[in-house]
Amino acid sequence: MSVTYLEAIREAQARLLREDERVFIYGQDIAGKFGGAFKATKGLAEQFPGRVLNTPISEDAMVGTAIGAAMEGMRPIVEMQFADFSSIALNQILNNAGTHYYRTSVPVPITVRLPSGGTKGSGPFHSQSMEGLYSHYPGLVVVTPATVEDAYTMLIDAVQIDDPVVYCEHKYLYYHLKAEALPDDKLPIGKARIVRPGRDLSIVTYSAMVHEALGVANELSPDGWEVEVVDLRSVKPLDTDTVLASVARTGKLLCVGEAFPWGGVTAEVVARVASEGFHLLDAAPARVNAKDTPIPYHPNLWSEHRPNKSSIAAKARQILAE
Amino acid sequence: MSVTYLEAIREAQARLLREDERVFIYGQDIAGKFGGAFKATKGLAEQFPGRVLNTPISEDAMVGTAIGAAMEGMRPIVEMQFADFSSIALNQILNNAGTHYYRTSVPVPITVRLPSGGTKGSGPFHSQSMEGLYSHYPGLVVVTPATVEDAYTMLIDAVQIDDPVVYCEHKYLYYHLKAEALPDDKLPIGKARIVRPGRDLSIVTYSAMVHEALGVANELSPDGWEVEVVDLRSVKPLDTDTVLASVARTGKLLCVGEAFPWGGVTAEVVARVASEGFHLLDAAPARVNAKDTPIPYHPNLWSEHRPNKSSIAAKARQILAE
Amino acid sequence: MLETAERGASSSTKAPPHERYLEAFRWMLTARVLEEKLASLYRGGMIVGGVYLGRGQEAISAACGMFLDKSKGDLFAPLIRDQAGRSAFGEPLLDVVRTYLGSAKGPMRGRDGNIHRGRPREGQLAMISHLGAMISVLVGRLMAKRMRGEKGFVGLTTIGEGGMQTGATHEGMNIAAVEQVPLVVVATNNHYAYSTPNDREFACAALVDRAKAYGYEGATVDGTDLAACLDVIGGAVKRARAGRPPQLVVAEILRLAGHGEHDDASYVAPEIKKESFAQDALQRAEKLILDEGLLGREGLQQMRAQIAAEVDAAVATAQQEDAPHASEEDWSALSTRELADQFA
Amino acid sequence: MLETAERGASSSTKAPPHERYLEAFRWMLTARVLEEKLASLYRGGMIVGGVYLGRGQEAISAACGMFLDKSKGDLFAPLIRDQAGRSAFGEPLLDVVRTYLGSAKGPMRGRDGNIHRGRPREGQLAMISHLGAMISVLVGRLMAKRMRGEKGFVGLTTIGEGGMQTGATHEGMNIAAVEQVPLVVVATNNHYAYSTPNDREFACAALVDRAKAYGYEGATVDGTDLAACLDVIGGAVKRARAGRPPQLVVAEILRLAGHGEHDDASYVAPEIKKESFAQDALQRAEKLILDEGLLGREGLQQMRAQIAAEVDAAVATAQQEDAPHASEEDWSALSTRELADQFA
Ligand SMILES: Cc1ncc(C[n+]2csc(CCOP(=O)(O)OP(=O)(O)O)c2C)c(N)n1
Ligand SMILES: Cc1ncc(C[n+]2csc(CCOP(=O)(O)OP(=O)(O)O)c2C)c(N)n1
Ligand SMILES: [Mg+2]
Ligand SMILES: [Mg+2]
Repeated sequence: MSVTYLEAIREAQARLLREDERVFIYGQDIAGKFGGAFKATKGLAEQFPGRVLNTPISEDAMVGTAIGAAMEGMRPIVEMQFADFSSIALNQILNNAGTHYYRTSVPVPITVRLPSGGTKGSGPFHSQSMEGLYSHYPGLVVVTPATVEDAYTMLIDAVQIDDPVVYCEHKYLYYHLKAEALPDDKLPIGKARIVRPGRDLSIVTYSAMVHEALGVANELSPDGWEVEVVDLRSVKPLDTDTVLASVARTGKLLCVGEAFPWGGVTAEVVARVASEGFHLLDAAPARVNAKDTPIPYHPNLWSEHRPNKSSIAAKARQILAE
Repeated sequence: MSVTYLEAIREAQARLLREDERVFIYGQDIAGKFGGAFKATKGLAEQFPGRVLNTPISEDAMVGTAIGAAMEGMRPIVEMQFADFSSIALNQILNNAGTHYYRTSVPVPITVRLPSGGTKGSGPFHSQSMEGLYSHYPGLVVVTPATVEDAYTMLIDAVQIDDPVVYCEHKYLYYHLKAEALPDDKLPIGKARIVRPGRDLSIVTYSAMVHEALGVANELSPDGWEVEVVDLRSVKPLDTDTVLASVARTGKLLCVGEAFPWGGVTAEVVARVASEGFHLLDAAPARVNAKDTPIPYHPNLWSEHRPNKSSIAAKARQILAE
Repeated sequence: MLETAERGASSSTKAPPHERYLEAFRWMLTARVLEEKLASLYRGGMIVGGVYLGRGQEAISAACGMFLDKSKGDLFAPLIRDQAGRSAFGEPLLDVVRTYLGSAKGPMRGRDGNIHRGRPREGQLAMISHLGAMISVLVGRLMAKRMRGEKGFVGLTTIGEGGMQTGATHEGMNIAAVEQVPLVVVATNNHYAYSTPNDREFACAALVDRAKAYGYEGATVDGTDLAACLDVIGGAVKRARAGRPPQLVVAEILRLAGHGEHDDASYVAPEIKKESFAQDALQRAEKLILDEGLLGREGLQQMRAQIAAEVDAAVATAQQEDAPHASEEDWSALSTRELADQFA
Repeated sequence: MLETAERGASSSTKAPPHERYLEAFRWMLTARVLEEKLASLYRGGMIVGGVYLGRGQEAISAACGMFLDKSKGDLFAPLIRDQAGRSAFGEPLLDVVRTYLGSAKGPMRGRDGNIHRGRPREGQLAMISHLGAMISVLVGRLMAKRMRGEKGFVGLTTIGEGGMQTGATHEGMNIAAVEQVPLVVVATNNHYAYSTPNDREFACAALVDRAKAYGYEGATVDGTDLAACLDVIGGAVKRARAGRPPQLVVAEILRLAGHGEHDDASYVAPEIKKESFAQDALQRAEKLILDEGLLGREGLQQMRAQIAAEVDAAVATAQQEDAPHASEEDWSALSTRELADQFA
């Protein structure tokens, strides 16, 4: 048996629906036999009648409704059809969900699932990585699973957390990533993971870019470079301790993210390491991000717009040469 | 004669309306005798009939309308009543205005004015600094004038630029800041300014925090510290050269911003200096931001939530002591 | 009066039980006296932040709160001109003045101000500023109650004619109809959104036509007429509770104060002040009380004095109380403290 | 037929001039033949990205494009099912296939795909995906034209019944009424938004009731009836051009394809396929052409062959052309190159 990243998301939701009667799922085209644009809820509406509900094309109201239900003790999961459409719900997410506990002491345990990141031919409005927007504002937990196991356990954790969680699932990993089985144990949200130990350079990254980074580490290995790869897993909170411990080992930092280059996760990581781990660094820390244009539709352009093995490897070699 | 920051904004708009028939202003409560929640358009509707127009409470449509008018060759200025309400227009700003030139080669010269930043008693929804959200996405110029002179010249420049500009004006500066007269010459958008030269520490900041930083520089001066203060002026594009040149002189960097602490301008500045100016740094670079909660309403809380002279000075002394 | 969005249908004045007039009047007067106090504290520089009054809107607002019953699980999502309704729904005076005066004991503990106050656990939602955003939140609470098997509850929210033009209002009103939750939306056209008159807000002949457009039952009411407000809003609450579709009531009045106390409202057209919808609902209600013989002038005086004393007592208490101290904050926006990010 | 939002009023079939039938039919057939080609290229793996067809929607869409006149300054903001209208408005076949086949010479130069293509300078807007977002953009263009003193122009945009529920649509439709621009909104209720049937989209009895709610003139039309579409949509364009309020036309059909070509639409209820609105507009139009004697079977065959040849020629051309190359990009999202931020 093997499980894809997408199946892990479906299984996590099935388990949540089975074990926790407070859970329901709310989103566009997720119900019926159809089961969602990406099939992340396939079969669930039939299995759990009345608990997987189609909504109008109303992202603001979808999240608002979930917020209200959460105040009443429910544990709604909102599926955005694409992360990019969450721009319509951003006000509810930042200003309503994100502020409610601080203002009133009443927490808002919603989980908003964002099918994120680029895939071939998806273009500017079906490819975005929005974790940087949501992490900037207070009151939200923002997670970015990179593995089948994390996709599963972190979604279960997300729903169990009493606060709003933005769960960024990467569409490219849906089918590309397989595991033997669903995991029994887990690392909690808030902890980063060393996915590959090394001593020469720390590549700190998250989501689909973890796999590009691993590819680069393998590519550099025959040349004698031992690259450590750190998967942040959650970008807010950011596990600075694990990152610093890695940089303490390697002395060198490359931070890689698929999002746009101004600000975002890579800026936050580099700024923290520079501030809190300045004396650990033997070379200038560096970043690889996407380019500062909308995400192009044509694969020839897209494959250069996003960070890729060759751009990451080039930057890695440059740091290693210092 | 003296001119406030707010008057400079009004005068810039008056001049634009007078000299450029493509300009019109669109926003809530900006017309009639009323002239806007902050009076930034006072008198303009009467002086320029049909060119200062009240809108429904529809931020998405306000910006959408401006985008359309800009495509037709107009130069609309959109006034948000508070920056915080631009969350409703964020989709139009990021996904429509920000992508249009790249997608179609047709530029969208709109200017969106965001009355930004905290003032006493304004609370979580009338105090936000949103430059970090808008800078993260491609396709926008984001400016943050800190002086009366810049408020004037940068607004004129913003409207003349062929691309969308998010103009973040700070509400605290509206009345607090005065200049002798409107300026004759200017620094272009995209260039930072050394507002106070120094040799021991560079405080890089923008908007209202420039004045807090100047206060700290003065406070530290009797102790023999010469603090250089850099006003970024525009946060996108970010004038990395001027920042690096400053750090080259002082060897030390403190970056201060009023926005939330995860990501944003200060992360981008520190990450760039760490990457591109690593060997210029004699000490760990540091940041002072607001706290990671919604902006509290009560002044006792708000004054501690935002960076203030004492928190900036404490951090500055810490770096200087290294 | 119930209507299916026929334009211009006028509101019924069929009298509801007399004893509710007096109760309603009391909430109206409470709001007026309290808000006059707040306005004077504001002028005296005692209040941090803005003060937004419901002057003229008290009949509508009282009716909004009066037919809701916490013991039935009812919910109320008020906005900035709903003091009468808040009080009728059970908000203690102390909650109000503590918030305005910045006492750490207020329901928002100084973290949010004045008009945003609420007690979500007790059924009163805490609004955010972005107009229309609370509608879908209320819908979600109503859905959740139904999912849990609760019955007989209703939710009511208010909106201005300006706020009706936001995308959030549209999505929220529509989703309520799709979910068929027991919701009442009471929209008040007070002819201005801040300084903006109706002609720059919308161009439909009657806002109540939105009812039909969403699949609501719609009704209009003269917001200066207490008896009509009780009748129409009470009727809408009753229908929602009975399982009818969501209800939209559109009330008409003139805003009898500035947008906030910082605003002299000099932009209000003089002619509009002569319209019948520009009457003061409180004065009309006072006349009703006297005409119906429910109280005499002396009784009214006593009621006012009693309310004023309660307000003064609340103010006196709140003024003694400590403001929040930053040193006591742990600055976490998350209830799960261990997930709060750490900044150096 | 013009109506003021009376529910259930049926569309007129008053015949417009006969020569327009043939013209309209040609655009419908062009769209169908072109889209069949695109679908087959998609199945052959020749197209990057999605393919969304307007199958069944051709009569409505052709009518949307046909009454617009670029020489009058008219504007068209189409969505994903508007191939017929795009062609009628003047979009060259090469623009279409170049975009789908990823030629660098397409109007979007590989930067955006397929259905998002447009030529804003020539009056055809380039949609973003977020439904409803283009309405206010069109309003802005119309306002700007009026400000500059232009006259006699009109703007038309389309929306699905699903897209009508977004906040952007609400704000855009309302602001158009406030600004009284010459706008026509043609809404097609094809009974599904992707897989979601009407009952989870809205709960009003008739979407045309939204017309009255915004102050538009409203009309309904049977979207499978070409003559009616020409009459009703043509009438709406005429009224908007003549300075009447914004116009809302609500057409009814069944989507006769998947949401996109990746979708087998197996969720479509079998019963609905028997409804009269589920007829194929193209077949009905063909019958009309034959019945009216505008063309014989042979003429139809010739027309189809000619269109197919044009489509094939365009495909052949586009297939020869280079794809965009990253090395030729200067990666700037700003037209003002010197303001582009520099990243290390
Ligand atoms: C989305 C949004 N934009 C702008 C504002 C600023 N604002 C606060 S109240 C107000 C006017 C509201 O008018 P209306 O809805 O008619 O209510 P009224 O004040 O007349 O009771 C405005 C524009 C806001 N609160 N929310
Ligand atoms: C704001 C937004 N949310 C979600 C989507 C994803 N999406 C694309 S088309 C579609 C269905 C549209 O249905 P409808 O408006 O009825 O048009 P139709 O496809 O039936 O022509 C959805 C949900 C989107 N484009 N925009
Ligand atoms: Mg109003
Ligand atoms: Mg549809």
